[in-house]
Amino acid sequence: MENASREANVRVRLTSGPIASATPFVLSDSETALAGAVVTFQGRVRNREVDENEMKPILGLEYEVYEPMTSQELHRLADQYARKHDVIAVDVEHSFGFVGNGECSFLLQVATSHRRSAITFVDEFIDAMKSHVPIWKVPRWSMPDSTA
Amino acid sequence: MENASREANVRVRLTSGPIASATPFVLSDSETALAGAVVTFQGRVRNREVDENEMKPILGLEYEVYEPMTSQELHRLADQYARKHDVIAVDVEHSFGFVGNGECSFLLQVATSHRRSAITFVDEFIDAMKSHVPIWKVPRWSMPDSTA
Amino acid sequence: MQPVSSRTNRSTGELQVLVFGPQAKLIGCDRLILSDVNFPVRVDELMPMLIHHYPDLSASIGVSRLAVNHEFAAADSLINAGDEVALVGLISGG
Amino acid sequence: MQPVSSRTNRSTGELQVLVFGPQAKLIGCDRLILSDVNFPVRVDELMPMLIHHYPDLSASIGVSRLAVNHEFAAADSLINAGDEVALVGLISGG
Repeated sequence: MENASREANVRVRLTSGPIASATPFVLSDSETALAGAVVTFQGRVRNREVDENEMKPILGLEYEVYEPMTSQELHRLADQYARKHDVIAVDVEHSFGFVGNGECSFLLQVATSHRRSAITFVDEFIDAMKSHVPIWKVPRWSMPDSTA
Repeated sequence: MENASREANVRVRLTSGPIASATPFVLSDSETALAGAVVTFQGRVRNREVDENEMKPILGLEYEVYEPMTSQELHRLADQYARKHDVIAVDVEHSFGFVGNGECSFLLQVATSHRRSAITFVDEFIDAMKSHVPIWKVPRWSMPDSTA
Repeated sequence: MQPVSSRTNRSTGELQVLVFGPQAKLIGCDRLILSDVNFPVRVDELMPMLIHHYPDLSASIGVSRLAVNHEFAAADSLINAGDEVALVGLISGG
Repeated sequence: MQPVSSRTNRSTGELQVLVFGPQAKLIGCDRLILSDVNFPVRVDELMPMLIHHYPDLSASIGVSRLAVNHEFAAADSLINAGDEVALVGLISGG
């Protein structure tokens, strides 16, 4: 297609605490001209987590990262899947530290020419992230610590 | 799962002209507590359209709707796929009238407990919309009208 | 599926069919007009009449459906005088 | 895959392995310490040593990988004295 040999614009950012919902996804004019689909995925902290096969209420999640490996792996995977799916631009942002209930801990924004490639990118990139990128979460239970 | 029998909150809106990028997706506290994944899909007008097997530059697209059928069909499909994928809340917004290059003409926002259902919802709902919902587009060519 | 309307009074008259987007652009107007239609008329009888009177639509009518009173109508639905009829073809939302 | 480091000087000493998240919580500290390790040591030789000294990790070590100097290391990679080694298990980004 018209965009086959383009280099994808990949940005990765680690953020202390929750990610603001209005984090901008800035495209250049030439990127905008081609971007027929822009997909945003937010991972948010829910109010419960599994503890020994049971859902228990939490205050939030404590995220740990291992720099510079976390950023390197996020960038490597984003770049790999961006090339595979002919992505125009992708922003990846992940929290470290404490993120409370209902707040955003992960934001993925991607622009492509066509819908299907944006959706497939999101799906495959997140699968890869969850099995390859060193990011850990530890629940902060809202009741007296049940795992101590 | 914990959310199996919930009624999805479905909102549909038709907007004159382009859709603002900051259109809010408002979730109640009880929805937020369960929403682990929030996906936003923007359909944007690119700077070219096919005209007799050739890509030609356009100024934008003129969208036509057929009310009340357009809103009814959007609502019916959103509700159908929301039930299928255990969606917590979904907002659908589509433009009518002129939308210029680089501007947003379609905004879909969906909240689910888990990632996979949000992504599948977006994919299946858009497929269904493109074959069932009466919305038409006519390019406004940037060169003297080649189809007159 | 049931007939769209329960009224099946026989009459003869004009039928207007709303048309949109690229199909409207192609024929240069936003409604098709058939005169001397015998009501009630079945959806699958109306389609060939539209092609006959508007040959420019023959290429796209195969991917078009009729809506009667804002609902997609089955092939065996009956259209009565006064129903709102629309040709829904070449749609492309999103 | 090639050995992570080209230095293959033999020596004996302490090896620290960084540990994170639920695994760190489980053992109550953020690094595993093995003394009297004979360098270079292969990745697939180190894993059983970790389980031996930290039996609480035996349940999760099967889904863990070692990173050496910030890159995932193959089973036959060699770890030298001074390399930064991390146990990457039970990850859950997103």
